[in-house]
Amino acid sequence: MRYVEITNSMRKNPLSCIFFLIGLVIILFVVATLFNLIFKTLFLNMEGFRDILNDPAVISSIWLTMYTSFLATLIAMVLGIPLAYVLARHDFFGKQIIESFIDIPVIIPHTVAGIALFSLLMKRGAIGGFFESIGIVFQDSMWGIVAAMLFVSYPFFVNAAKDGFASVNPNLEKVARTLGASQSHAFFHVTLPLSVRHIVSGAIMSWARGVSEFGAVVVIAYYPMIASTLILYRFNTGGLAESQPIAVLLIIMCFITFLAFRLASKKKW
Amino acid sequence: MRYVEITNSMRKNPLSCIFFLIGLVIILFVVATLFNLIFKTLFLNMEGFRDILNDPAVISSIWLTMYTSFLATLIAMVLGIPLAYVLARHDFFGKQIIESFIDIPVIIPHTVAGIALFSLLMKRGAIGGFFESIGIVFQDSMWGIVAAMLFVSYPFFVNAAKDGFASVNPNLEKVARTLGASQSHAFFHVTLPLSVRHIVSGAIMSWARGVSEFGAVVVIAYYPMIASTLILYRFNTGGLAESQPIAVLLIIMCFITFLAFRLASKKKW
Amino acid sequence: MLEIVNVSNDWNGIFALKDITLKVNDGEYFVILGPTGAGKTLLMEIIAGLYYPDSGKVSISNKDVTQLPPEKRNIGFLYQDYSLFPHYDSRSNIEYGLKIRKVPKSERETIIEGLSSMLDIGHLMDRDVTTLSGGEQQKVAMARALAIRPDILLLDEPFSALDEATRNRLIGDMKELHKKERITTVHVTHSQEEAMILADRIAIMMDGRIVQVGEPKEIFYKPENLEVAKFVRIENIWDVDVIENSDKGLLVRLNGYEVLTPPYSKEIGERARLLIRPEDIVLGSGENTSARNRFMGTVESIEYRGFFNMVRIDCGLPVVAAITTQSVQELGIEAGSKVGVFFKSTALHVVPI
Amino acid sequence: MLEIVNVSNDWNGIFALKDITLKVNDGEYFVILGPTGAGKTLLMEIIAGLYYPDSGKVSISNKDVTQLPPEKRNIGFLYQDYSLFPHYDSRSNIEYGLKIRKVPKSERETIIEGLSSMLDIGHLMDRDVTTLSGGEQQKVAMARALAIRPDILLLDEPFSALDEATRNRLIGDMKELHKKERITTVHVTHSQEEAMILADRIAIMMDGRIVQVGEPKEIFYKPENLEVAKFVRIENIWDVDVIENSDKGLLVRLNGYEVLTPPYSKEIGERARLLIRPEDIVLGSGENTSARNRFMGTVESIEYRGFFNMVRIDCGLPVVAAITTQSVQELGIEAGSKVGVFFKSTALHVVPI
Repeated sequence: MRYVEITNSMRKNPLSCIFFLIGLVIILFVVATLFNLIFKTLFLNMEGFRDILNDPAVISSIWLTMYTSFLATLIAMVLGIPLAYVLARHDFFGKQIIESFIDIPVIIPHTVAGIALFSLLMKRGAIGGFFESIGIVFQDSMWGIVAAMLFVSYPFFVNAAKDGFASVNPNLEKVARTLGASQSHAFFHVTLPLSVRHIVSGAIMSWARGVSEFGAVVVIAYYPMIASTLILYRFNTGGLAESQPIAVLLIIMCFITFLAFRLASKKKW
Repeated sequence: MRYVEITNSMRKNPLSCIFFLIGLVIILFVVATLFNLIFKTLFLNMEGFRDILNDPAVISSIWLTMYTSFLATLIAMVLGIPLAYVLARHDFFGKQIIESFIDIPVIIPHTVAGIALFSLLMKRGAIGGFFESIGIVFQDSMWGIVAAMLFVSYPFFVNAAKDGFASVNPNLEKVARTLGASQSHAFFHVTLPLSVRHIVSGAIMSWARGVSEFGAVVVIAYYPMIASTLILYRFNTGGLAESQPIAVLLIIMCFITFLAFRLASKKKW
Repeated sequence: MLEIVNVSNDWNGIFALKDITLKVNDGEYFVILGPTGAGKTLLMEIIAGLYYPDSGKVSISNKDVTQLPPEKRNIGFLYQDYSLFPHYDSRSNIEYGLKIRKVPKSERETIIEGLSSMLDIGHLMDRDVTTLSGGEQQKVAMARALAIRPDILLLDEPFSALDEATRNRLIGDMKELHKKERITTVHVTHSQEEAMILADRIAIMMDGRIVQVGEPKEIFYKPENLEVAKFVRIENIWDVDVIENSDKGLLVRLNGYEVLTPPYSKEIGERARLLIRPEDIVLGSGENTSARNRFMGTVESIEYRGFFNMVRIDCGLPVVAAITTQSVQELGIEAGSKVGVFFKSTALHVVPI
Repeated sequence: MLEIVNVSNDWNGIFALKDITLKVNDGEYFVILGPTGAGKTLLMEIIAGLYYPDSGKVSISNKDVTQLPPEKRNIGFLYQDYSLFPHYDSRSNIEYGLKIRKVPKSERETIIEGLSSMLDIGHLMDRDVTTLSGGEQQKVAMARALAIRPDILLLDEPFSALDEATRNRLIGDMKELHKKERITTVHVTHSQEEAMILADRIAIMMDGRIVQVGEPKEIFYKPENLEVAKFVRIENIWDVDVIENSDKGLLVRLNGYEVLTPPYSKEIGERARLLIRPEDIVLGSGENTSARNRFMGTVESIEYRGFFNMVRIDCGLPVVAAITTQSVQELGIEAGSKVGVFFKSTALHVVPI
């Protein structure tokens, strides 16, 4: 059970005030890190930033990142919505095991995930060979990026969707059934519309997680270069001066997409 | 509100059965990826795995990874518990902004985070210079690894702790106050003990997240090599044959630590 | 007609139903009364087809529906939380079942018109259901359940989420509605008041079992056993020895007095438990009554309870009487007063010890 | 003595308290009665110091405690959910306040011994509190609140989480306890029954305001206004014209009859609202009574309510009477019967329209 009541204002609670000050340290750490990067770029290196905006390699790598992550999220949704619904509504033997498998990608080191995916999906790999025969290549290709992003990001989507379905009063579905709805009518007309906020926010999280991934992607597909790979490449070849502007641009693009989705999904439930 | 009731068995719910089968695809993807990696290593390349166990560079990089992530988690706990408590119990102006700052590291691409941290903490950076003067160097050092891990992992801890505190009935604290407890007595004797499971599980998640990080760490500290960096280095120099065994060993180590903590924290609440 | 035969359900031991057999007649208002956690909601969901029983049979109008899914049963279900669809307005909530049944728009409108005037909810039709008060939600949910012209109406604690005033008003409305429409209704509740006011017949359910079925007065005056007696608030429960058993009834020894009860089959010398409801105890100042059974006692306390007063009297054994405020004034009693306690033999009830 | 003076709290408009002034005497059992959402819990938390009022003053024993933190007030607080510490057993829960006060172990044991025998919870002492039933939890929580020998005991809906039987038992226990210990108690509830049984005085709270304060009979017979009247279930509410005003009272025209009420200051020709409780209506077959105020009517329905019967009569205007089952039998009435309706002038109450 989650208690949503806010118990008290902080006024006259000395402990809370001290706690707040301690907690501020970590917030300041994040703020300083981001502010320092953005300030240095936009105010001290505006020219470098402008150059980046005109660098086709940068722009295309950012689009590639956002597009592949979008594809990974789409797959996570198609496969994850049914799974999340079953997990939220039913109890069955082995459910806990399935739930652990959902969370595994979160705790596996990213390069390990990359090695594991490469090993499975490379042209001479267990599954990769089969996919190559039907024309889908993962090694150093867009599909490899999508696979790596899907692997690391789907837990975020499934868990959010599961929370969403669990937050819909099951009596609503039951009432719909007594009123004559089949299970799928009740799902598509009652449960799914009422979970839409959780599903959208899970999709956003999943997309953001995909965009942020580097370790898993770089193993399976160094090329085509996603933004993260390009940033590290430019950092290694040109130092901060060349990598910072790309980093800032990527942050800005992420934030805009993020906010746009958030606003578009503002509904009452 | 979260409805924990399980509405129905899957028996006689055809939609749920179809959904379950669709959902299985993603579970199979994860299982196949991991099984393929572990099987190839432990059954087809046992010798390579044995070599790795005797490779001091591998062992020390794994220890370094686990130890730095432990330090990052410790810092996240010290700073995060107070913050989480304040956020769970109080409402104040700017709370939502603080909550967004907590989540930012989750959506920032890892190499971008690395660049931002490097830019702030490098020897000639805004803060790095000050820290160097008191003897703490981040660039290519253990502290840089800790900083990068802290940056990416503290959101997991703070959010779990916040959920934990929010799950403790605030009336318990209030009753303790009327019985004569100061706010800090009530916190340390009532709220904190009752949140211990969430806090431990948040710490485990945070630790696992730190261990899994690669992109942010590699920018600020390529050396000393954490396990992820070493794996990619070996992959680039020796291919799958050299990198797979390290990946498997890291997975095994992570799982053991993970399970040990989980079991140790099994309490009723 | 709804028939439930030997329905059992063992759900890891929780919410278990044990061999439930019940028959609800057409047009009857049937109340299942029992404490929280007795398995009442599960039984309702089995009737509706939302759960399937481990064993046993459910039939509606002599047709076995045990394996029929809920959408094929034509049952109206009202949950305690009303479970209105929060993404629809009141009208769309009520229309939901009709749209699934592909009822044409004009006919839908006629049905909604009728329900809205019957339940007096016309003004709520275009309101967002999340803004409705508890009582308004209940009415809209009721309209939604009635819109499909259900064969059976299942009401799961329909009044327990409401405040007292609204509850009293809606209970009255429900009684009116049933008088007019005569829909076969099964209503589960833990409230005796609801059961007394509404029920044609009552089933007492405890720990997943049906303990007693009967008309309200039967349940309240002649409970099957001590557990039911306590649940229906019979506060006078006295252990007695049987000293004579004749056609006229049992003669029992109670507190030094000999008391005559209606006939029960008991052996002489056996122990038994005598019950009498507080409202069947009459207080008087003297001996001016035909009641054979009488004690003298001292008033311990008089509690004002609104429509009546609860008087506790010490007659050597504790006696509780429910009497009107007028009686209290006429008798001029207060704590410490001496008072005569009378009751009719016919009001006594004997249950096994 | 507890005094609350002009306490207001505006919390973004929700749970707002509006200018609350109350005085609770030492040893008094004071009940704040009102519907859910009236701000009762917030008022209690302000008394306990868990919230600070926006304006106004709280004093205990003539000492201003408005700015004192809760741990310095020595107030026992019982929440509706009992809020036992789930990581402690019953004994440690009860000991919590004593340990903070650094009461030595032997003394702690004496206190717990005393409470455990007073509340009959000795057998629960070493039980994990998460395994206790609702009633058991309530008792342990009560012991925990009493252990610190509070100056004031605050009870927030202490019985509403319990089933009917347990509730009735514990209300009785509470009455006993207060009789013995005489701890100044403030009890908030939405249940009139609790208020009637337990209260020395009652305050009616609605929408964050105190509407009326008085002894139970005052509240139930002489409500301040129509809102309170409805809340205390006065079901007979009739609009009348005043036709005469003398020392003896108001003469009003009601339903074609002239009816005498007790004295109220009203102008001749003014409209007024006449109230009478259902239990003050007497039914008879003829005219054999001294009551000046009488009607003839037809019985519409008789609802059995356990300790009494609710009879609805149509006398041209609707009349509701609460009478005993004996009276029903003696009068031999049923739906459709003609019946005489009588009431005493003194039982009438007039409120503004």
